[in-house]
Amino acid sequence: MNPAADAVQTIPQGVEYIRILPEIVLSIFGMIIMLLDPLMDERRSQRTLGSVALVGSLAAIAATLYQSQHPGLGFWNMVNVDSFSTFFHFLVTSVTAVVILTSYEYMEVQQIRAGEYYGLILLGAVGMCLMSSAVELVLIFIALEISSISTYILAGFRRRAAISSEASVKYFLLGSFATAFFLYGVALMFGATGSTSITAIGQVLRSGPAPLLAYVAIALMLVGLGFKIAAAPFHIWTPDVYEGAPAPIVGFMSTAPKAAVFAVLLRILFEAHAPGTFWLIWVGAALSMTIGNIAALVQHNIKRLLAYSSIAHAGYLLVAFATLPNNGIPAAMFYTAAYAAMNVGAFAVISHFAGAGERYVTLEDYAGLGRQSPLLAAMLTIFLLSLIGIPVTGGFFAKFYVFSAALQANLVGLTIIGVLNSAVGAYYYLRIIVVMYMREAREEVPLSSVPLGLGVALTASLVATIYLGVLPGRVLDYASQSVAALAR
Amino acid sequence: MVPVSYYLVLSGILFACGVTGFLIKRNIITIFMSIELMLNGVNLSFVAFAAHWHALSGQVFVFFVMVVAAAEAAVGLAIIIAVYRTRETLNVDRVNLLKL
Amino acid sequence: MTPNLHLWLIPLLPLVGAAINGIFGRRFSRQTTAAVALGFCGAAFAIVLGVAARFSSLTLPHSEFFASWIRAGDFQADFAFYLDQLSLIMLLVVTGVGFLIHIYSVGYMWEEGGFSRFFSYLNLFMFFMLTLVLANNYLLMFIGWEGVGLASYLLIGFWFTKDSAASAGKKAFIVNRIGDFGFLIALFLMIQHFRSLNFETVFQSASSLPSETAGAGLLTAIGLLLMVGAAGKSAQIPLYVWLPDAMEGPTPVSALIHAATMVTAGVYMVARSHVIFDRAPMALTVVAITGTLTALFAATIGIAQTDIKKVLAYSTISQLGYMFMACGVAAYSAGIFHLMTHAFFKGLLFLAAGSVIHAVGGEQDMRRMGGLKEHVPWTFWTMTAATFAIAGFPPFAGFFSKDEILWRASQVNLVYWGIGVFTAFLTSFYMFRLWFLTFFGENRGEQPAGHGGHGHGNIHESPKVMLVPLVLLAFLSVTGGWIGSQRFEKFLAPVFHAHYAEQAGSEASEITGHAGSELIFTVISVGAAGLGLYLAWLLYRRRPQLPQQIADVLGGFYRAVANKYYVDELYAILFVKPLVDGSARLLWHGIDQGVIDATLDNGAEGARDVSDTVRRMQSGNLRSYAGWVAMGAAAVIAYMIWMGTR
Amino acid sequence: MLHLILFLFFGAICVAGAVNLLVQSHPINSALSLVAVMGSLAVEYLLLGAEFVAAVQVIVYAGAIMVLFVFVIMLLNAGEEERTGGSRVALLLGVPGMLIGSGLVAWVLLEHSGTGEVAAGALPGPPKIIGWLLFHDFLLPFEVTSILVLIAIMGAVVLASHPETPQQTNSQQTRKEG
Amino acid sequence: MSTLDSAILTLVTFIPLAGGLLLLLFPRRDRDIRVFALVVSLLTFVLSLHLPAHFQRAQAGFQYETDQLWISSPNIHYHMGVDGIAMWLVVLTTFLMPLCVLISWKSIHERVKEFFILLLILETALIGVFVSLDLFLFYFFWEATLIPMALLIGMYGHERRVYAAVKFFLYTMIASVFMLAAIIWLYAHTGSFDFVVIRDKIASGAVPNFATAANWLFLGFFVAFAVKVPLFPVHTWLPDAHMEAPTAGSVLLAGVLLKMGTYGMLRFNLGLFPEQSRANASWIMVLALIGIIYGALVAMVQPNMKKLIAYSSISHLGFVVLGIFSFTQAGLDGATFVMLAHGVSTGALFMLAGILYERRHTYAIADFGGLATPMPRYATFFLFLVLASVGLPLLNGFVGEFLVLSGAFRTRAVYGVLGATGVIWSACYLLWMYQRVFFGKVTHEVNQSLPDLDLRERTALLPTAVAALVMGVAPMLWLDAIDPAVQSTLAPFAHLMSKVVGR
Repeated sequence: MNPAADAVQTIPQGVEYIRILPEIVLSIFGMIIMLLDPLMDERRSQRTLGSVALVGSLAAIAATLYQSQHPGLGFWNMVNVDSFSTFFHFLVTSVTAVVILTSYEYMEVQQIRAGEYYGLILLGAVGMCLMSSAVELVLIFIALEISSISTYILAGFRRRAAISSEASVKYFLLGSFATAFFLYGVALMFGATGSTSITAIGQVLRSGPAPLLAYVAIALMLVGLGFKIAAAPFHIWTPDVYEGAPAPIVGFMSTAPKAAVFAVLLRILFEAHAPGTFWLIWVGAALSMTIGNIAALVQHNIKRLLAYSSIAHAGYLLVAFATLPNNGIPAAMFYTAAYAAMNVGAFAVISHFAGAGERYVTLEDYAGLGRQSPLLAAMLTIFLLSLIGIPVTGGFFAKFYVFSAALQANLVGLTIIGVLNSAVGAYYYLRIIVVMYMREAREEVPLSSVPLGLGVALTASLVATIYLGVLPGRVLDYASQSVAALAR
Repeated sequence: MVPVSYYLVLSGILFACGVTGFLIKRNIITIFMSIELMLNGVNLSFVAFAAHWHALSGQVFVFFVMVVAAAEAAVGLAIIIAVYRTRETLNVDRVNLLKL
Repeated sequence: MTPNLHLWLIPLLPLVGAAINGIFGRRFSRQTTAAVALGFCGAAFAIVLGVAARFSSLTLPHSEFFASWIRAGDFQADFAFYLDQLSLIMLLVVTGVGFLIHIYSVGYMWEEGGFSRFFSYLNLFMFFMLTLVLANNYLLMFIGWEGVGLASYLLIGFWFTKDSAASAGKKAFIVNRIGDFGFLIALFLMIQHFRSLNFETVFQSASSLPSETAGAGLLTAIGLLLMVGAAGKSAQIPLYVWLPDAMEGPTPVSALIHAATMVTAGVYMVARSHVIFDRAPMALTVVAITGTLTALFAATIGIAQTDIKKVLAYSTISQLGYMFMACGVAAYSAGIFHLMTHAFFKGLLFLAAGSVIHAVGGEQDMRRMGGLKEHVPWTFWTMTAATFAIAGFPPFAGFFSKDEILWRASQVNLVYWGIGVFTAFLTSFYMFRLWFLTFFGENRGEQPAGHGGHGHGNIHESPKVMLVPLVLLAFLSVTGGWIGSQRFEKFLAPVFHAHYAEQAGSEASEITGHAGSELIFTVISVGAAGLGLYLAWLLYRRRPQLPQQIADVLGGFYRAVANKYYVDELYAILFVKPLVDGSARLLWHGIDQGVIDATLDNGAEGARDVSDTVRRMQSGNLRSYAGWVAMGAAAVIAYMIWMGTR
Repeated sequence: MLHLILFLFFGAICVAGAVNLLVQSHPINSALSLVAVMGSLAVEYLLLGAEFVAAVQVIVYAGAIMVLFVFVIMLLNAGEEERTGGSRVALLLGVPGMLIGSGLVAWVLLEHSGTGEVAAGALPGPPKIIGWLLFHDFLLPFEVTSILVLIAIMGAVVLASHPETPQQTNSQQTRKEG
Repeated sequence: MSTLDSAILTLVTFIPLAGGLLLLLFPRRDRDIRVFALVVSLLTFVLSLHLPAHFQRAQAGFQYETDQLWISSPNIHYHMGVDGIAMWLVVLTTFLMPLCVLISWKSIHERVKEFFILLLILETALIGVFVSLDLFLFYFFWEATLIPMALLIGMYGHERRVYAAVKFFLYTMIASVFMLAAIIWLYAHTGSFDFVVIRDKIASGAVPNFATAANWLFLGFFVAFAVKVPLFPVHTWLPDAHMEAPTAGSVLLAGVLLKMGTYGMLRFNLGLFPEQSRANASWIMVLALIGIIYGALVAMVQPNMKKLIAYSSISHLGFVVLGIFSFTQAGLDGATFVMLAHGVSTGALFMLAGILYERRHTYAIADFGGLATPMPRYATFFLFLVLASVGLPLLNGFVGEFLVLSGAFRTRAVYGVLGATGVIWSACYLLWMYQRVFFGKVTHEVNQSLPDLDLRERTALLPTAVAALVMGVAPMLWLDAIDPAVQSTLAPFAHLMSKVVGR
C-alpha cells in the first residue's frame, strides 16, 4: 500500500473492482433474479430462477478463485483481499451454491413460490463475503446487516407456518438488538481510537496501553458478534430460530453467516489486537460447549437438536480463539470450513426428509430411515459422525486442530472440557443414528426419490466432509498463510 | 463549552432506555421502537466523537446507520405484519410457540 | 547311546483309538468298535510289555524328547517322556488292568447305547493316564492329570440323561479342579525357584536345598500344594466327596478310573515328588495324617452303605488313605506296592460287583440281593478272592502290601499304626458284610420282571468276555503280593533312594533288623481282619436282625454315618450356597446392576435432568431472551472494564 | 453556557421522550414520544455542528421511518398493550443487567472517555464535504448500502404480501385431517 | 523385501472394505451377497496367511512395514507394520470373519446387504487397529470399529438392542476420548504421531513437560483400553452388548474387539509409558483379579447362556490384563496367547449359542435341558469348546492361562494364587451351564425335535475346534513369533526392574 498513490487517487482502479468481484457477481445475479421474477410465469419461475442463482453462485466461486490472484487493499482501505478473505469467500460462495441446490426441491415441496428467495440468498451472500474481506468497522457493520437482514427474511419464508414467522420476528428483534450493541461498540471504538479501520485500531491498541473506552467497545462488539455466532450466553435465540426457519435456510445461516462472523471476530481479536479477551473467550467457549451439548441431549426436534449442536460447535470454535494465533487462526478457519461442509449436508438431508410443511422433523420420524432409504441415511450418518468428530471426517480434524492448538497453548482445562463435551455430544448425534437404523418406523413417512440437485448438493457436502477428513493438509496450509496477515 | 462526555452519557442513557424498552415492553412494534431508540443513541455517540476527534467520518457513519435503520424498519415492520397475520397478536409474550 | 523306545506310541495308540471311535464310531458296528478299542489299548499294553522286557538293558532313568511344547522366555516345557522303575510299574498296572477292563467292558456295555462313545472315552482316558505316568516334567504330567479328570467327567456322566450322573461328573471335575489349583500353584513355585518343571532339574535343585526340619519353607509349601492336588485326584479329605458320587458311571469305569488307576495318580505324584517331600517333613506329616484320617473316616462310612458300589467307593477312599499313609511315612515303595495290589483286587471287586449288578438287572442295593452264590459262581469265587485280598488275609495280595504299610507306619508313629489296624478291622468287616449280604442267605430282591435293558428275566452269570478278566484279576489278587515287599522295594530303590536320599543305607538296615517285631504287628493286623470277618458273619449271617437293632441303639451316630457324616450337605451350606447366592445377589444384582449400572443410569438420568433444566432457559419468551442477552452483556462489559482498569 | 443550557434542555426532552416511550401503553403514544426524541436529538446534532446530519435526522428518521411506524400501527390496528407477565427473566436478569451495564458504561464515559470539552458547532459538517467523503472514502459502504436497501425492499415485498394460494389448499388439508 | 511384503498389510486391511463397497453395487439378491461376502473374507484370510508364512520369527521389530506421509500437517503417516503380537491378532480377525459370514448365512434375512457391508467394514477397521503404527491411524481405526459394531448390534440385535448399542457406543466413545486427548498431547509435544518416534523420544527424555503429564497420559490411554477390555468396574456394557448382538457381532466382539483393549495396553501403555505402567501395575492387577473372579462368579449365576459367556469373557480378559501387567516374559507371552485362544474358543461358543438361538429363539438356559440327546454333534462341539475355554491342557485355553499365571505369580505370588482360582471358577460355571443345557432328560417338548448341526454350521465350527486343538498341542507355532515381540516390549523394563525391585 502506497500512501502517496492513495492520496492522489480519486476513483478506484480496475484491480480494486476485482477485489470485490465475487460481491459484484453475486449482486448482479441477485438483481437479475429480481428483474426476472415478475416477468416469468409463476409456476416455472422457480426452476429458472434457481438455476440463475446457481450459476451466480458458481460464477462467484470462479470470481473468488480469480480474485485470489489479486491480493491487496481496495477502495481506500475498505477491503483487503488476502488468503484469509479468499478462504471465507470461497467458503461462503460454496455454501451458497450447495444451499441453492438443496432449495430446488424444498421450495417445490413446500409450495413456496417466490423468486426473491434466491435473490435474497445471493444478496445475503454479498454481505457475508464482504464481512470477511472488510477491514473497516462501518463496512463490516453494513455487511453484517446485509447478511442479517436477508437471513431474517429468509427465516420467515415459510409464511404459512406460524413458527416460521415467529422465528423470523424473534430473530429479527434479537438480531437487531444485538447489532445495536455491536454498533455501539463500533462507536465507542471510534471514540477510543479515532478510527474505524481495523489496521489503524490495531496500531493504536498495539502501541501502548489501550484506553478503557476501547475495552468497553470491545466488550460491546463481542456481545454483538457473540450473538451472531450463537456463543453462550448469547446463544439463546438459536434453537427457536432454527426450529422455525426453513430447513435449507437453517443450513445456510448456521454456516455461511457464522463463518463470516467468525472471520470478523478473528480480525477484531487478532488483527485489531483486542486486549484482555482471553478469559472471556475461555468462559464463553466452555459455556457454549457445555450448554449446547447438555441441552441437546433431550431434544426431539432434529432441527432444534442441531441448533444446540451448533451452539456447542461455536464453543469448540471459540477454543481456537483463546489460543495463540499461530495455531489458533488456521484451526478456527479449518473448523468453520469443516463445520460448514457437514452441517450443510445434514440440513440438506433434513430438508429433503421434512416433506410438505416440514411435517417430519422430529426424531421419531426418522425411525426406519435406514431401511427406507439406506443411501440417504448413510449420508446423514456420515455427516453426524463428522459432527461427533470421528476420524476421517472433517469434524475430526476440526476438533483435532483446535484442541491441539489449545494444548500447545497449555490450555489443558479448556481442552478437557472440550474433549468431555465432545464425548457427551456423541450421545445425541448417536440418537439420530440409532433411530434411523435401529427403530422401526411407526408411520410410513412419504419419501420421494432424491432429485438431481439435492443429490449434487449432498455429494458435494459429502466429498467436502470426507476430503477435509482424509486430506486436511492443503486446506490447513492455506489457512496458515493467513496467520501472517492477521497476527503481526 | 460542554464536555463531550455529557453527550456521550446522554447517548448512553438513550441506549439504556432502548434496552429497557426491549425488556419491558410487550408490543412488538414498541419493542422495535426501542431498538430504534438504541440506534439513535449510538448515532449521538458517533456525532459526539466526531466532534472530539474532529473527524467528519463520524458524521458520515450516521448516514449509514440511518440507512440501515430504515432498511431494518422496512423489513422489521413487514415481519411484524407477517406475524400479525399468523398469530393475530402483537404481544411478544404470546409469540412463544417455539421454546425449550 | 540309549535305544529309542518310541515311548510316544504308548499313550498315542489309545488316543488314535479314541479318535477313530469318536469320529467314525457312529457308523461302526459294535464288533468293529470293540476291535478298535481293544486293538489300540492292547497294542499299548504290548509295547509296555516290550519295554519291560528290554528294561534291564536300559540306563535309567530313560528320557525321550519328542517336541518342545511351550517356550516362553526362560521357561520351557516339552513333550518328553521319562521312564524309570516307578513309571514302568505304573505303566504295567495301567495298561494291564486297563486292558482287562476294556475286555470286560465289551461284555458289560454290549447292550448299552453309546457303545462307541464309551470306548472312545475309555481310550481317551488311557491316553491321558499314560501321559501322566510317562511325563518327564510336571507340566506334561499336569496334562495327563487334567486329562484323566476330563475322561472321568465324561465317563461318570456317560448316562447323561440321568441328572444324578451328570451332576456327579460335574462334581468330580470341579473338585478335581480345586485340587489342580493347588497343583498349579506348586508348579508356579517350582517355576519361580527352579526355573523349570523338568523332573530331573527340579529334583536336582530340590536336593541341593537343605531339609526343612526347622521350619516350613519353600519345599514344604510345594509339598503341601502338591498334596492338595493329590488329595483332589486321589479323593482324600477334604476333597474326597466326588468319588462316591462318581459311582454313577458305568461299573467298568469305576473299576478302571475310580479304583485301579486314576485315583492312584495322587499317590504316584507324591511318590514321584519324593525328593521334595523328603526334605519337607512337615508336608510329609500332613500327608500321613491326611491319609490316616481318610482311611479311618471312609471306612466308617463304608460300614453303613447299602449300595454295593458305594461301599466299594468308600473302601477305595480308605485304601487310598493307606497309600498316603505310606507315603507320609516315607515308605513310598510300600505305597506303590499297595497301589499295585489294590489295582488288582479293587479292580476285581468293582468288576465283580458289576457282574453282580449285571446279573440282577441293574440293582445296586445290597439289601435287595442275597443268595447269589449259586447263580453267579464265577463272580462269587473271584469276588471272594478279592474280598480276602482287601481284608488282608494272607496269602492274598492285599496282605503283603497292607502289612508292609502298617509296619512302616508303626516305625514312625504308633498312632498311625493303631488307626491303620482299626481301619483294617473295619475294612474286613464291611467287605465281608458286602460279601455276606450279596452272596449268602435268601434272595431279597423282587423277582425281576423283564427289566428292559437286560431283558434276560432271570439272575444269570455274565458272559465269558466279562468273566475272563475277572479270573485273571482274581489270579493277580491272590498272587500279586507274592513278589514280596522287599523285592519290590529293592526294584524301586533306584527311584526312591539312589542319588537323592541320603539316609537310604540306614533305612535298609532297619528293615532287616526288626524282623521279629514285624511278625507281632502282622499277627495283630491279621487278627483285626479276622475279627472283622467274624463280626460280619455274626451280624449278617447269623443274626441278620441285629444290625438294625444296633443302628437303632446308635441312633444319631448311625444316621450320621449312613449319611456320610453330612459332609456333602455341609459343603453345600458352607461353600456352594453362599457362592451361588452371593454371586447372584451380591455381585450380579448388587454390584453389577445395583451399583455400576445404577450409577451409570443415574448419571444418564442426571444428565437428562440437567439438560432439562438447561433448556428451561429457552422459555420461548423473547423478552427473557433479551434479559439473558442483557445480563450477559453486563457481565462482559463488567469483565472488560475490570480488565481495562487493572 | 447557553450551549450547556440548550444541551440540558433538549437532552431532558430526549430522556423524557425516551422514558415516555417506555411508560406509554399505547404504541401510538410511544411512537410520538420517539418522534420527540428524534426531534430533540436533531437539535443536539446541531449543537455539535452536524447540521446536515440534523437535517437528515428530521427528514429520514422522524419523517420517513416514524411515519412507517405509525402507518403499521394503524394498519394493524394495534391497541393498548396487554399487561402480560410472560417473563420473569427479563425483570430479574435483564433489568439489573441493564442497570449494571449502563452504570458501568456511564462511569467509563464520564471518567475515562478521554474526551475534553466541545464548543457549540465545533465540527461543522457541510453537505459538500460529507458528500465528498461519501463518494470517495466511503464509496464502497455507500454502494453496498444499496444492496441493503434492495434486500429490504425485496423482503418487505415478500413478507408483507399475502401468502400465495396454496395456503388455502394446505389449510383445507389440515382442516380435513383435523 | 518383495513388493508383496510391503503391500500385504494394506491389502489385508482394505480388501474387506473394497469388498464392502463392491457389495453396495450388488442387486439385492441375498444369496449372491452372502457368497460374495464369504469369498471376500476367505480371500482376506488366505492373504493374511502370508504374514505368518513369511514372518522373520527371530526378529523382534516391526515387519511388513509401510511408511508414507499422509498428511503433512499434522504430521500423519500411513505407517503400518506388525510384530509377532499384532500379526496373530490380524490372522485371528481374518480367521473369524469367514466363520462369521457362514454363521450369519441364515440368521440374517433382513437387510442382508447392509449386514455384510457392515461386517466387512468392521473387518477392515479391526485389522487396521492391529497394524497401525501411527497413533492417528490407530485412533481412526479404533473409532471406526465402533460404528459398524454399534450398528450391527442396533440393527440386527434382539429386544433391547438399542439400549445395548447406545451403551456400547457411549461407554467406549467416552473412554476413547481420553485417549484422544493423550494422543493430541503427545502430538503437541513431539510433533509426531508415529509410535516408534514417540516411543524413542519418550525413552530418550526428549519430550518437554513429559514428567508431569506422563501419568495422566498413561491413564488416558488406559481408560480407553480398560473399557474396551473390559476391566472391572467398567465392564457392564459387555453383557448387554453380547446379549443383544447378532451372533456374528458377538463373535467379533468377544473374539477381536475386546482384544483391541488388551492389545492397546500391551502396545501403547507398556510401549510408551514403561515407568508409569510399572507404577500403576499393582492396582491394575488388582482390577484384573477382581475381573477374573468377579466375572466368573457372576457368570456362574447367569440364567442366560449368552450372558454367561459374556461374563466369562470378562473373566478371561482379566487373565490377559493380569499377564500384561506382570511384566514378565511368560506373563506377556501368555497374555497374547490368551487373547488368541479366547478369540477362537469364545467366538466359537458364541457361534454355538447363536445356532441354538436360530432354532429356539431364546438363550435362556432354563428353556433347554437334555439337548445332548437330539443334538449329539452339537453337544460334542459345544463340549469341546467348553473344555477349551475351561483351560484343559492340550487345548488352547490352557497354555495362555498357565503362562499368565506363572508370570503373575512370579511378580507377586498372591496375584498368581488368586488368579489361579479362576481355573476352578471357569470349570464351575461352564460345566454347570453345560449340564443344564445338555444333560438330563429333554425337559421341553420342542427341544425333542431340534435338528442337529447341518453342513454349513459344521463347516463354521470345525475350524475353531481344530484351531483350539492345534493351539493347545503346538503353541510354539504361535509363541515363537510372539516371544521376540514380547521381549522387545519388555526391554525397557529390564533396567526398570533392576531399579525398582533390585533383583
